[in-house]
Amino acid sequence: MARILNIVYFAWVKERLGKGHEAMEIPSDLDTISDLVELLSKQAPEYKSVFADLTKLRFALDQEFTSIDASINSAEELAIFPPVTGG
Amino acid sequence: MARILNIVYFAWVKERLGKGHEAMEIPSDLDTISDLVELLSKQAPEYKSVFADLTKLRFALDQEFTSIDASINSAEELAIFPPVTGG
Amino acid sequence: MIKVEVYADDFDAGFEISKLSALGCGAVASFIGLVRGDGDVEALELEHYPVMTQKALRDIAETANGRWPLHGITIVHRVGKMSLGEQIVLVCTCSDHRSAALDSCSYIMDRLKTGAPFWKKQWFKDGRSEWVEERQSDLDAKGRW
Amino acid sequence: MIKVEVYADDFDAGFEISKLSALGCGAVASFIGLVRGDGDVEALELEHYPVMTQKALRDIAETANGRWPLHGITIVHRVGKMSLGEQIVLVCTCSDHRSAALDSCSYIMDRLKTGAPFWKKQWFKDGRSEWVEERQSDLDAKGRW
Repeated sequence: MARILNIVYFAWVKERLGKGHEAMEIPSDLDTISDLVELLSKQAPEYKSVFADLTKLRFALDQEFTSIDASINSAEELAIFPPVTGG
Repeated sequence: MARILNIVYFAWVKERLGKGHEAMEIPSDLDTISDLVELLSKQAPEYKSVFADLTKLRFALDQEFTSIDASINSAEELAIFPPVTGG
Repeated sequence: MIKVEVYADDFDAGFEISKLSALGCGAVASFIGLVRGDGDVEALELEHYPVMTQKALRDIAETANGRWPLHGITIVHRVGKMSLGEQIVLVCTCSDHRSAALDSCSYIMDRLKTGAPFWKKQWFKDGRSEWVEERQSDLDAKGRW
Repeated sequence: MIKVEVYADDFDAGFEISKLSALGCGAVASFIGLVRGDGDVEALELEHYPVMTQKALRDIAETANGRWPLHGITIVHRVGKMSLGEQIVLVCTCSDHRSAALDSCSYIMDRLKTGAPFWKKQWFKDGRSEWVEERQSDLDAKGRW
């Protein structure tokens, strides 16, 4: 059964994609964040451009920092953003 | 020629000597703070008692911390006090 | 007592610090980060990930609380656009011991720089804007704990 | 900008901190030491060596100023008798960099504990009083710089 994942973007990722969030239907055989990023990169050139250098991106699943190799499993929200620079 | 040295005391040194300062005529052959402490200890029992454990005392000459072995030279003021405990 | 606040308005650092001073411990340390005029910067904009921010800051505060004997921790972080000289963040800790207060305050700031979902954009006098990049010195600072 | 003040009255820490915040640097660190109720202590009395105090505090501030890139240092130290919870000392430093501000603030406190002519007497609830003894942890803290 396909799942719906909420994807949120921040900072220049949000600006360059022109949106802060989207809901996406995830194929049942999709495993990691990396797989999802690959899938998105094939969908449209702006994804391909934003995801071109993965060393510049960080990820959180259900509001916990994680690595691109993490399995999405039953997470409800994936966040994609540049390294944080607060404080 | 004999010099006059102003001696100031603080904290329990002052309390136990019953005075915060005194002017003392220093013999011309007196060299270090240690010599002076020895001289005072002979003068009266309260000095002897206060100076009994020299590890518990600290010294300043003309408002600069110094050691008991320092020469008094032409200093105008000697301070004798316990280790500092500010802040 | 852990207090974590994230909002757009300016805060009264003195008031926040005095509230921790009133807890009866002997040592209160604080750090305030402000917008500094690097080059032609005239404003800073802070974006964050609201659902995650509170949680991330609270986790950092709780880790500090487990590492040092603290009586209180206050973290206030602003978001939105701020002009030169404005306050961005306050971290304040109190303890019976000065080293616990000072070290935990440093620790929280170092962790916050790399572990809370905030992103800074610099606005320049000529109207340009630029996202601030991750700094190696911040990663190094986090690494020392 | 080095400011060193020693007096009997209480001080407004928030006001002092805000004056350094107004200098335009990005990082302001501060430490406040307060009278803590150790055991049956109900008040603290601070004696000092007036002619020497200003000089010793200024020397410490100037050494910090030479070691870190600071824009301002404020040291306020009270003397006389203070009740539980009252402020004793404030050290505040500002810099362009948070580690310089925080480290110099720690440094000044550590130096002040062992290198400025202040003596603390504790007053207890039963009327007794006792001079506070030098603490090995303060000597160790000074030694790490």
